Amino acid sequence: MKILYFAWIRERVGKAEEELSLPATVQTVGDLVQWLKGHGEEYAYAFDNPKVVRAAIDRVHVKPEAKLAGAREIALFPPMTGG
Amino acid sequence: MKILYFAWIRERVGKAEEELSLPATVQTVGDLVQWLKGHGEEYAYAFDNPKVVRAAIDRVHVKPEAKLAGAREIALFPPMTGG
Amino acid sequence: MSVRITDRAFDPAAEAAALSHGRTDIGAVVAFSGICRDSEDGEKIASLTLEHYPGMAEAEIERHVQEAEQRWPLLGVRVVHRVGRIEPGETIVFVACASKHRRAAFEAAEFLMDYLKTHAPFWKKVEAAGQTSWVDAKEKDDEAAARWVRDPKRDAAE
Amino acid sequence: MSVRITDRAFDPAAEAAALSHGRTDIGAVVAFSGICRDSEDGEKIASLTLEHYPGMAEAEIERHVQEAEQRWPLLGVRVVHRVGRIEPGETIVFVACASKHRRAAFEAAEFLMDYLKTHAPFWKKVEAAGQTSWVDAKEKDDEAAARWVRDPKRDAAE
Repeated sequence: MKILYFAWIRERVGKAEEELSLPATVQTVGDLVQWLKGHGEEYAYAFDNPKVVRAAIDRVHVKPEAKLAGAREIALFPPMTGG
Repeated sequence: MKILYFAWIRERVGKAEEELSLPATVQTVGDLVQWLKGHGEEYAYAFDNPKVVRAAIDRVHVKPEAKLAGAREIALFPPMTGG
Repeated sequence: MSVRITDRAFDPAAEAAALSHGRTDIGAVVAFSGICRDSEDGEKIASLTLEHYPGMAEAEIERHVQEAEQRWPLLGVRVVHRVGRIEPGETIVFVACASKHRRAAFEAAEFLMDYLKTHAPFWKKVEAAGQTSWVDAKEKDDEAAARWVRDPKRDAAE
Repeated sequence: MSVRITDRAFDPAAEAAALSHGRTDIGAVVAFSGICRDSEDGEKIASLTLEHYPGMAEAEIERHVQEAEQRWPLLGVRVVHRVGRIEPGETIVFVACASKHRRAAFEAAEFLMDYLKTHAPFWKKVEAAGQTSWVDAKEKDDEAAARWVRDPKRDAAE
């Protein structure tokens, strides 16, 4: 699965994107964030507060309950501050 | 008293401004409009419907009840359509 | 504040640029342009002619700009209003408000436009199908202006 | 509709002019410019750097422009958003909406700005006093965007 990171989540993880093989137990965006949190020190730092993490599946905003099945690209990022 | 007319009130009266000596009974803007209405055929036409006549005394919007005493310049015009 | 009444065509883009040029304290500019359309209710418009009350028109706009400056934290206001003959595609009125944040700039610009429409002494005559006629005041413009009234007693005279 | 993301400085006045140039059906244009200020909460700002999610940023803006076009009778919409390094005085975002009448143009422009702030995938980093830090999302921006929600079920996923 292709995972993208943006802004300070990207900086904390230390990379802009990566390919990850997710275990079958990771079914939703919320599951993914929890799983990444236990993936190493930099991930623990990046996903310290899952409540502020926003997500998009295939470039469409989704809630933590959203299923990952069929996704090509998952993006995780902090609240947006454009405009 | 200097009286100014604008837009279709000016066109109906047939002049943009005039000096008029008002009788003592004409105390308010409403009195003035009623008095002008009886001032001749063109005035009767211009002030046919006093409800749509707007007024300014010395370049400040006023209501029909406004007193004329002390005024230098009275303007009568239809509802504004600028902008 | 800059308030200008002119009988010449003007460039709203240049007016907007002038408002924030060289400034680094402004975070938001809202610029409104009111443009002469070529038709109204399906009827072709050849031109508009705007009449105004010289002296009062400027004073009335300035008074409303001052009220906007009291109600919102503005960093600049620019108003230009055409008079005389105006052809389709030309700008009739331009209002721009600058502020630190966007909400104040949006609200002040809309407030000024609503008040200009109903309180500034301008009158439009339209030339269509070879005939000229005065434009009727719109009730919805009065309603739009009424949204901004804060003190019914103070505004009762307007 | 024209939506553009660029890493170069651009001229908002020219963008506004392009929207109504040669058109005689447009009666109202509302143009918003969001400009990089030189200070925030009393602290001097040296620059902003904007990061975005390429592909999704354009798609998200276009989706909101389409929603605006469904909600208001618009005759043209133009959005430009900067990315990369931006200095004080430069325009970060430009939104212009054209319509026959002013109310639609004002509302659509404010709607688009409120949604851009909270839904378009852009992130601001600020360089001030020699340090860089990511800008926190503002609760009042969420509240501003929430004003426009019509169908809570449809918008629940956003």
